[in-house]
Amino acid sequence: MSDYTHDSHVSTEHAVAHPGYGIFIKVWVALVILTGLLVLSSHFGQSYAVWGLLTLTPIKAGLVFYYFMHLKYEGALLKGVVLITIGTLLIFFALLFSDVAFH
Amino acid sequence: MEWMKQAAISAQKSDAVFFYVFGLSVAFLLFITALMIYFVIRYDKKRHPVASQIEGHVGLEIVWTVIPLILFLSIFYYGWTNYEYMSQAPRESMVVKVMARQWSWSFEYPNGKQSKVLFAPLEKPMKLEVRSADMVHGFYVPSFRLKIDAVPARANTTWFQATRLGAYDIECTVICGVDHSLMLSKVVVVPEDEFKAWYFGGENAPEPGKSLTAAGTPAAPPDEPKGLALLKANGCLECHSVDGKPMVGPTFKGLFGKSEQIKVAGVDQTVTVDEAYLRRAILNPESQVVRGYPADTMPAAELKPDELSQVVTYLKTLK
Amino acid sequence: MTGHVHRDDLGARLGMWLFLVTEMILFGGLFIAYSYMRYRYPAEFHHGGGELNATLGIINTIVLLTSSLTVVLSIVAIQKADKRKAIAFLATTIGLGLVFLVIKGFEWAAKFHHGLYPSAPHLGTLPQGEQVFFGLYFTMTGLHGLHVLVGISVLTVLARMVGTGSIRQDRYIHLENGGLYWHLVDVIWIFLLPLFYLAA
Amino acid sequence: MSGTHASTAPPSYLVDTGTRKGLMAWLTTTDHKRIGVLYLGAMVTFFMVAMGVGFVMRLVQLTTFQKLISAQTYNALFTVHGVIMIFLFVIPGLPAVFGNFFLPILIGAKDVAFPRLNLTSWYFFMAGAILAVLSLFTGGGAPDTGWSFYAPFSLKTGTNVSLAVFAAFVLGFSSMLTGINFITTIHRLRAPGMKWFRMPLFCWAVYSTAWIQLLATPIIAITLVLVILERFFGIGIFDPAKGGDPLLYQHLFWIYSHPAVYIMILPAMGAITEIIPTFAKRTIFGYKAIAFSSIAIAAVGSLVWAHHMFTSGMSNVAQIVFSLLTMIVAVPSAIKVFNWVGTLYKGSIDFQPPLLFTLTFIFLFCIGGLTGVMQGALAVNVHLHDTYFIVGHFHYVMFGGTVMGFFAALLYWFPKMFGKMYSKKAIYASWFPMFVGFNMLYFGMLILGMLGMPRRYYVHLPQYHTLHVVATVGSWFLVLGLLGFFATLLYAIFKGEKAEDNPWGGLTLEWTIPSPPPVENFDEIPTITAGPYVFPQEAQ
Ligand code: HEA
Ligand code: HEA
Ligand code: HEC
Ligand code: CUA
Ligand SMILES: [Cu+2]
Repeated sequence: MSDYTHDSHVSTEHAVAHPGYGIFIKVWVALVILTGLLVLSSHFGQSYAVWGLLTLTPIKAGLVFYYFMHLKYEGALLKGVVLITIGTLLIFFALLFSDVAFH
Repeated sequence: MEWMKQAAISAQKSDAVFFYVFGLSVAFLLFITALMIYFVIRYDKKRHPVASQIEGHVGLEIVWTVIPLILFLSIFYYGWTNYEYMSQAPRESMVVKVMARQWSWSFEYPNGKQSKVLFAPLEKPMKLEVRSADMVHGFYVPSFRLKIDAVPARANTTWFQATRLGAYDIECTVICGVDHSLMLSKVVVVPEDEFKAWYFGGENAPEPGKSLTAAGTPAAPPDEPKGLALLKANGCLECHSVDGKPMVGPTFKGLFGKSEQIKVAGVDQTVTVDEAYLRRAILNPESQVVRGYPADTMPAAELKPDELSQVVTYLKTLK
Repeated sequence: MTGHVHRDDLGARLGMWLFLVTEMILFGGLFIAYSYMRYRYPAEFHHGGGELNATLGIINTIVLLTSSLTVVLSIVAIQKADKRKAIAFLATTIGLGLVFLVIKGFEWAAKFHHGLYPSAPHLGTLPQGEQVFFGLYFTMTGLHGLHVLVGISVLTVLARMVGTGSIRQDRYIHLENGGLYWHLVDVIWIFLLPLFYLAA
Repeated sequence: MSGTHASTAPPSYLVDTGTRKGLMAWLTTTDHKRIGVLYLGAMVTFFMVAMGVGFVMRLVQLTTFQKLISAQTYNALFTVHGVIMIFLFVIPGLPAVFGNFFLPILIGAKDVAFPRLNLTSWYFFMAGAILAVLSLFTGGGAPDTGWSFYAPFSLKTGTNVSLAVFAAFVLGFSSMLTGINFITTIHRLRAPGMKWFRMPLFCWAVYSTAWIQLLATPIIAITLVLVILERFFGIGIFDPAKGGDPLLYQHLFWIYSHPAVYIMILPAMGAITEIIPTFAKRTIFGYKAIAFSSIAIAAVGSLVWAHHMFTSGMSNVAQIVFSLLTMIVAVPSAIKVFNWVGTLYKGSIDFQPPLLFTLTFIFLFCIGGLTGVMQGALAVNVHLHDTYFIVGHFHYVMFGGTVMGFFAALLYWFPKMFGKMYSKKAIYASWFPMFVGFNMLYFGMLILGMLGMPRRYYVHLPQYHTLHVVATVGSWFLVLGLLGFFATLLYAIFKGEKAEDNPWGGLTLEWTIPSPPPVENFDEIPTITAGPYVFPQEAQ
């Protein structure tokens, strides 16, 4: 048998109160609406499309991360993991553009 | 080392930074090593049976974070400013186009003159536009401490101003295939008037710095057939031999009249080499690839019609 | 070891998230390549995007979003010990995943039909930036499609496990982790849509 | 091996206790210690091969071998040498062997978080290794591009680049899975009372390394996939003929491969940090400074990749930014060096073979690091890039650093791993030729590079010959020393004296359990009440 317990034994930290069906359906509606907005913005020309891409897409991704992937209900550790990853990617982009953008 | 004396301003700039970093490095290395040896002897368990449990010292941590940081930043700054100088060509520079291909260099001057070695007047700025016809290569002149990659579909530039007469090695520094290590040439630095005499001297002007190039590029013997000279001038002999020696491409010896196995649009066939075949092979090498050889290695030759005829005539004589 | 494994659900989720980190960076590398090239060839990318069928892209987005929803719902169902619903939701997800692949298949087929695939003779006549665009398009949607395929297989196994009861109200970490994977695949598609289909 | 007093103490991990016996028991094990030993065995083998290849390259440079080995073969040799050394040895090296074996013990756990995943990583490693070997003999023959696989050459060459690249892809998977495992282990399985700042510093090093593995490896994975797609389908992203850009390839390659050099060195630094306090009989100087510098190296190390591309024609801004960042990443390494030396101060030093190799590590790593700083200065880099100076630099850091660190760790933990003690005299005797030969070989290369000798050259110009001869003769001494070293250890495994449980007087947890450790490591999970290096104030 498991004869040692370092911290909380069976750790289902978000066992507190499970969210019900409703909240996820709402998020889904929001996602569909945002998709609609995104498509709409792309019809107004290149610069709107790019702005739509840069703002709406991260919001959509954020909703999926936060609700569907339960980040909302997780502790600092998993949130930190995601932030580190996104930060790293952003830095990769920024540094790469120190080359491409200055040719 | 005679051949590594600084031969251009860029060399002076680079070496100055090098010796700065080198001095710092030697100092730190000696210091750290001496300290380690001293501690190991001084605090050996026989001499020093009871260790002191020192957990650290914030002041010291700060000192040895900040001092190296400042030194490193000074290295960066010095390296950057000197490089800035090395990379900004003066406006009056003569612009030479450098073309790298497997496995040779060629140089083209503003008036269209071409050469296989780079001729440069003393004390005059020369700007290089470096391109590649196939792979990435590296254009490197150790005596100038100067290097720039030749990247296909891109023109990279650098410049130099030679300060010493002489012939200096050009080496390729980026692995580009079997004969990477043979992709050599020379920069020949000559007095300005000698350079001008060649540059403005029309097609038959003698190349400058004969004595200097002797080691690098043998002058053509006078009775050389015109076709052979063309093969040399166009770099064909970088890949083909005329004496049967195996090289990157098939040898020219005994080529005419031989039956050759080729691939045309992916299909194997056997043909007899005739004049038309040779012309196609030279002008449009990808249309018929000899079995056992890489398909996209040979560059299509840029020969004028009469030159092509001379080459083909010469190839026929190679029995 | 097996049989008396010490159970640590948070540890298992941490492991899964760390795996997702690698997936994010993997696609991140492709997004880096995409933005590098788009910066170089803005006009050609605009043009290339025009060749794609935006409607199919949007439909597929809705399909995936919905499938993402059904995965979370199946977790909610398991938490409520509603085994039948959980399986139904998973089955919907799998179905939607298949729909996505079928639509994708039609789209690719159309591109092949028009000679717009890497190394196609027709593509070779287009401007270089468009060749790169289609190279990226096939690579990125292809790799994404592969992930959808893997996701479908994983979910199928999970649905079986729910059926046999090895995933149940007090022990559903596998389902959670499988769901996380599926959501990430969805998130990647969320980015692919504007980058390719709405680029025109 | 010795399982005689099985009734009193739990059997050692070397004794088969399950239903499977012998080789099968090893190949299906999920015990982190056995997996560590599996890695060790595999790596020694590959390493010997790559060493032989390096040896032959030196002979070619003597020009005596040029009749036997063609230019094409030479190009294949350095590619194979580089690929094996990098992907099969120095990257997985310390984490896979000592990380696997000691990380759980050091934090007071019975195994890693995902034991079966751990074994899977080993199988990925072996699969990658086998594919790499296959790539030598199938298709168009061994790849000839150098370990960096630069496009467009890697796209055009007729050699078997696709398979070699795929092998590296699979090895990358192994590396990522190990990283996932270690991070989870450290977060979830520390013994009660093992607070973050009570962890031995090796754990901090492995933890930082694991993060680099996770955040950087996927980039090389996707890049290699692109190379394969490019070769098979011509997608055109790197191919200039289709609008692709070779520089994009270089960026993507180095986004991984620079951080990879810190994957190599960090665990070695961690091992060094364990060894010094044990033999100085005093606590480490600046625990937190060392811990945070590991994290700093991991963080900043991901931001300097383009210092490998200063001459490639990227923008001036990028050159400046990356040169600056390169200087900054050197600071945490400097902090570590000074703290190590500080730990010797007022110690009570018990000079033993692991300490000798530790000091050697510091000396050689400093040379390697300082030459790295030289290359990081823009004006110098345009001269030194792609010359033997670079080759000298990275052998100093990888061989003088990582491999010496590996040797030091091996000497330190050998008695624990195998329960045997080696002959210290024989180790001292083999150290000497190793040290002399090493410096002849690689310092020779540094000078060659300063004089303008390009790397990856089959033939060299006559003016470089003298130094090439010096370097080659150095390689003979080096190999002599290495053979002595391995012979000594091999002999010790089979015929060595039995080792004590704590031969060096170390204080970390691994020294509190029997040598070799029992299957479950600890009878009872210890409760930690203090930091790892708290020696009593009085002499023992
Ligand atoms: C273990 C592997 C390892 C490590 C740890 C390092 C560490 C460093 N490397 Fe190295 N490097 C490689 C492996 C490694 N490198 C490899 C394999 C290549 C070639 C790849 C290829 O092309 O094939 C390479 C190439 C390479 C280049 C590119 C050269 C070129 O091709 O043009 C550069 C350029 O900046 C560089 C810089 C550095 C720096 C600044 C460090 C720093 O981290 C070093 C920091 C350490 C110190 C500085 C020493 C200790 C400090 C002090 C004692 C303080 C006092 C000193 C002063 C104040 C001066 N390295
Ligand atoms: C850790 C990495 C490592 C190590 C140890 C070595 C070891 C050696 N290397 Fe290295 N070398 C590289 C990594 C390494 N190399 C890389 C990455 C390149 C670049 C490739 C490229 O250009 O693409 C290179 C390139 C390179 C060149 C340049 C080729 C060229 O540019 O033309 C040369 C030239 O002689 C050379 C020589 C040697 C020699 C003689 C040895 C040795 O033979 C010396 C003897 C020492 C050893 C062989 C190590 C012994 C250790 C063991 C046997 C360990 C046992 C294992 C366990 C205990 C698990 N190497
Ligand atoms: C970079 C190397 C390279 C250069 C430079 C080069 N060739 Fe070639 N050549 C090849 C290769 C490889 C082949 C075989 C593959 C093929 O047929 O395309 C070849 C094939 C040929 C053939 C057909 C030979 C046969 O056996 O059928 C002829 C003729 C030829 N080259 C002429 C020339 C001429 C003339 C030049 C110079 C203007 C030249 N080559 C320059 C590499 C080269
Ligand atoms: Cu051209 Cu190497
Ligand atoms: Cu680097």
